[in-house]
Amino acid sequence: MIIAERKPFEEIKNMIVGYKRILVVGCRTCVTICWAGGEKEVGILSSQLRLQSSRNGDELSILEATVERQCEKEMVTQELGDKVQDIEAILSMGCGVGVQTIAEIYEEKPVFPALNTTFVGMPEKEGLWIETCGACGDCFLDRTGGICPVVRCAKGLLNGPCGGTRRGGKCEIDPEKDCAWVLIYRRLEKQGRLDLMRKYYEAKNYRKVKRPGKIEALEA
Amino acid sequence: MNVDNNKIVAFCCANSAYQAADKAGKMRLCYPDNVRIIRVPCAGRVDVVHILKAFEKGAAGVLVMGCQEGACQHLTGNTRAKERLKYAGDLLKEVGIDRERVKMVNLAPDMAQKFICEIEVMMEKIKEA
Amino acid sequence: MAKPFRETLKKKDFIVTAEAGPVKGSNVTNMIEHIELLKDKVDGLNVTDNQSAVMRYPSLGTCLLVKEHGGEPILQITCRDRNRLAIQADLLFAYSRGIDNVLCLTGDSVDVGDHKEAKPVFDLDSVQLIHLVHSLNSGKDMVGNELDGGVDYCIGASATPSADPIEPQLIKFDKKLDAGVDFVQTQAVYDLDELKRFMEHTRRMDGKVKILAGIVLLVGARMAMWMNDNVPGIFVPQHFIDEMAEAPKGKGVSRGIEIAGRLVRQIKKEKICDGVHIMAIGREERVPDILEAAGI
Amino acid sequence: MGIFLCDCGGSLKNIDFPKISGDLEKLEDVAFIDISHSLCLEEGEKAITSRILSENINRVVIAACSPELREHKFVRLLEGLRFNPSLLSLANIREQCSWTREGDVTEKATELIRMAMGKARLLQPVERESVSVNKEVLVLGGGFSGMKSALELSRLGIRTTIVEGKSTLGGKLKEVEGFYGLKTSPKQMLDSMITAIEKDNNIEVLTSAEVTRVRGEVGDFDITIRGGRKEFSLSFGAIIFATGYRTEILPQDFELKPGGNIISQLDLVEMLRAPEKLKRRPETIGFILDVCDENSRLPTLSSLNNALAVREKLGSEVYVFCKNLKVDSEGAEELYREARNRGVVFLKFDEPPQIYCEDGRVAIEAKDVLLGEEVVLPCDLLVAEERALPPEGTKGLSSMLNIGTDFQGFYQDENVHLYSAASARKGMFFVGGCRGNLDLRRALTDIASAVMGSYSLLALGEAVVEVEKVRVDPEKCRACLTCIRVCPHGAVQLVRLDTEKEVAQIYDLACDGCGICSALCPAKAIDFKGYADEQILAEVEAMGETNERR
Repeated sequence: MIIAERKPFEEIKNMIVGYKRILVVGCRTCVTICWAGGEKEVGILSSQLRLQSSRNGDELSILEATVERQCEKEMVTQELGDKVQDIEAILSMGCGVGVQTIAEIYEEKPVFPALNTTFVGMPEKEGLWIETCGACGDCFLDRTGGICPVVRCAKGLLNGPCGGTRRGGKCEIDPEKDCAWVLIYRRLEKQGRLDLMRKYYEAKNYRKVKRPGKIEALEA
Repeated sequence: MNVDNNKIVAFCCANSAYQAADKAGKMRLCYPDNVRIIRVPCAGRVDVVHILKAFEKGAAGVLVMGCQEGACQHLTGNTRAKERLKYAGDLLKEVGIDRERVKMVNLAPDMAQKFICEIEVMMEKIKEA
Repeated sequence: MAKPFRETLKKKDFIVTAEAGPVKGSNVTNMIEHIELLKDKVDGLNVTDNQSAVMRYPSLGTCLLVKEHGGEPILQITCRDRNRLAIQADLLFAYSRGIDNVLCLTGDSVDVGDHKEAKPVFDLDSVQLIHLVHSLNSGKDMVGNELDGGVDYCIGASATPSADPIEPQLIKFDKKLDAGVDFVQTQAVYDLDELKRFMEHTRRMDGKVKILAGIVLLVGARMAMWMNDNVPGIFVPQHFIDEMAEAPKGKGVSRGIEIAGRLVRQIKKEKICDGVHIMAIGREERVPDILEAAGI
Repeated sequence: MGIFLCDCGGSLKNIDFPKISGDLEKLEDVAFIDISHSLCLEEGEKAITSRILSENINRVVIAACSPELREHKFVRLLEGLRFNPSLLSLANIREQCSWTREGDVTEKATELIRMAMGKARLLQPVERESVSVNKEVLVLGGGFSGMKSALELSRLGIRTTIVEGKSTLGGKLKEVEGFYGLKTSPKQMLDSMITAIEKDNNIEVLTSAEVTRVRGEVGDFDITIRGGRKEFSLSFGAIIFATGYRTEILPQDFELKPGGNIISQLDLVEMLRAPEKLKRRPETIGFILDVCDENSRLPTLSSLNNALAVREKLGSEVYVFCKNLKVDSEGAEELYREARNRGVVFLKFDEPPQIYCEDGRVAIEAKDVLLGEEVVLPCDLLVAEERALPPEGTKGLSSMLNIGTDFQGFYQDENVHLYSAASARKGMFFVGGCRGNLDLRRALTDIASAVMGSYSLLALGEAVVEVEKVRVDPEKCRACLTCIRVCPHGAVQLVRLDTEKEVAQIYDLACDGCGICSALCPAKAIDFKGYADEQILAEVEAMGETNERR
């Protein structure tokens, strides 16, 4: 699922300078699950904004709302419909897709992102998410025992580890992170399929998906 | 702050801190009037939103008082509260409020003196600002 | 004029190459001094390509200088900074100016360099780069179009004998050997047992590939420890760090030279490798002292 | 809303009650304000009863002494009057207001009552219901603790099933030679227990079987058991873990490899069972204690037992090397004195002794603290100290149940609050060896509390539970699994609703009402009646109001 992280408050504050009535919009799907933009975080950010405004005296009225899924036009209009009239700016706590959906629907109102959408990933444990898929459009997982080198190897190599792996099979750029290719080696060795790693792989076709991507279902 | 006064909100865990507060009363240990004690089942129940809301409503300091490390009836209640207060501190710092204004306190049910002195420490903090 | 590296590889039984680090700027004067100093003492002079992802004078430019001054340059190409179009174009240009040795590297990631926000390319990796050079050598570009005027490169690759775990590195090294390389210059080596175990692995090539052991000059105990944490692929064992620490103030470099000399002499005496590749990062002027300490 | 103020027999001088009732009466949702002298006594209760029966109010606010003292009394009173006690809100105007300082505290008292009223307005009713529970108990492990628990439970009429990994019951009982200080010998005890179990139709025994999966919650654990080839699942109300411990001589504790003339307590017991079979009677036997584990009582007890048995059956010299004997359990002191009378020599050391082979015999060299000089003692046999470890499979089982283990890996490192045998997960009890209590007498205390615990939980076949006190709203729940992972009591499961949607669901009987899940839920989907976000914020809000007015 999509993982995002809230922007530092300083950045958000500077975005909404000059606007008096702001609607903070959360989203109930991916960003809720990764604790970034759910109803709770909407409450926290709104509380911070109110505290900030009351501390330096400028009155700022904050409205809170949370959409089921910010990337669906119908859901956005259903949830925000009447709340938007006398709003000067919208602060979206959805992922990048949510921000742009809202911006498209309410073109006359400025829409600001409160989150940085970081990667597509999975929870390693509660409260910790790691990037595991880069949505490169040409999946390579069948040849690496289910560990993606394009994203989990810092250099995205298709042929084996680089020369810089640290002791203990850690990645060159971060001693905390495992080198993807060492993980791949260990898993393939366990499965007795090391021939997959020994095979030479051609240079990757980076244009398999013409960017920006578009997918049209056959029946559409 | 709508009216800047020095209200201190103390979220007290029913298993330990609340009883410590009662004991302080029984021992007639005096402490200032501006402390408001809110009873919660466990320190782990206090959420960051509650803390921010308390500041929004004019509190000058927030204390979350739970059981001592390792003696929590619900095992992880007080440790989670401690982590959460670090997060709350960061949020407050972002808004310009001194992060010392929110603090985790570990009490056993009979630690009346510590309850009082933690309040006094917070009062000093508030007076400084 | 130095002999072409390809011949030296065949004829000489102990090959010595050194590394010239380009300047961070356009003032090439002391680079030229290093070239003059080393060109006759070594069989080939590597020129690093934005080493450790630190932006410097280009490797191609320095190779031209080496050529002009009668040295035998070894061009180093990393996959970090150029995509497949730029690499092929550079290789054509380099060959046309008489540079016919190339060391194919993956390249350090931008995170360890001085432009940490840059967008790393890594369109290819080192094995794919070797295949690319082969296709150019056969007169075709990477996608098969005929070239008007081909190239004939002597291809080099690198390896890390002291990596832990070593097996994944050996698999990658096999891929490089299968792709076809003429010489190998390894990462810094300090533990000769690890080097011996690594050399076991290359016996199957029975001498068709010349392996040069990488020697990095130690300058000080702190620098050695710093390298362990920050420079990818370098692992200075503790006993060498202690040895460096014992060196009296100011004598660090000469102790480093003495260690390097000892390593080279031992490699040569025990015929562990076919030669050495001396990397005196930032201290190219001391390379002759190392050679002398090693009795070459 | 009905408000009752109590001035504690007129003792709360620094609160002006009439002023408070004057201020609050004006609020339109206040039905009445009664001031009474002693709400906790007969007179006060009559006042509350008459008021509630006559007025039709849907909330009650009582401002009196600390809820810790009187809450349960008021709750029972309201229950008696068919008034849902979850709609009661208390303000502590005595310990936390009137007694906190001399001067007038009326304003603080008013604000505390306002906060209680703010919360009262948002209270939701919580129904109490009884939920049926399965009265059967699963006993894991057929050693002394397991058998004893099953027997005790069946005496109270509870059916139990014992699941034992090995092919026969008995566990450590089979390995102990004699209980000095106890009349019966372990053999007789084992046989009497096994016959009792066989006769008792309340107890079912499954040997060479193991538990492969535990699901469900207290009152209805769904346990999958694999016996022989077949695998079947049964439902139980509670589980008692009596998986015992295993002993192991750890080579690193002694430089020498065990074997040859270094034996374990178990080998010694086997030898003592058949002394005639010995090729050569060992002249001197040495015991080593307190080298690897200083605080366990087991080595002292088993060494004393076996030393006496050796003196009696073999008559060979016995030397015991120890740092300090742990004789604090029952009967251990006389055991020690009897051993001395029988000629067992005890040597006290400070640094661990050196042990090395010397022409086929084991030499122990140590500095005896009492004699003050080096002692070198060659013996034929050395009984090495064993380290008690949790049985294999403990790690797997504990992670499956998310139960903590202590640094040695024994269960139940939880804290002092939970009485000895219970655990953070209601309905799971740990007794005897598996929680580090290695000697019989301590195990008996565990068994008693585990038996009582499960009996009180299951005896009636039903349990009263506050229905949906903490509830996950299926609409809002995103099944992000946070609550399932953080719940210290394992009371939250992922369930598939009839709408095929998977959501978290809180199992009321297992929930201990701490609220950690509702604080962490990113979707704000968990409503905790009595301490819901709105209610806590209402109290904060009420505190804020007085700021504006001032």
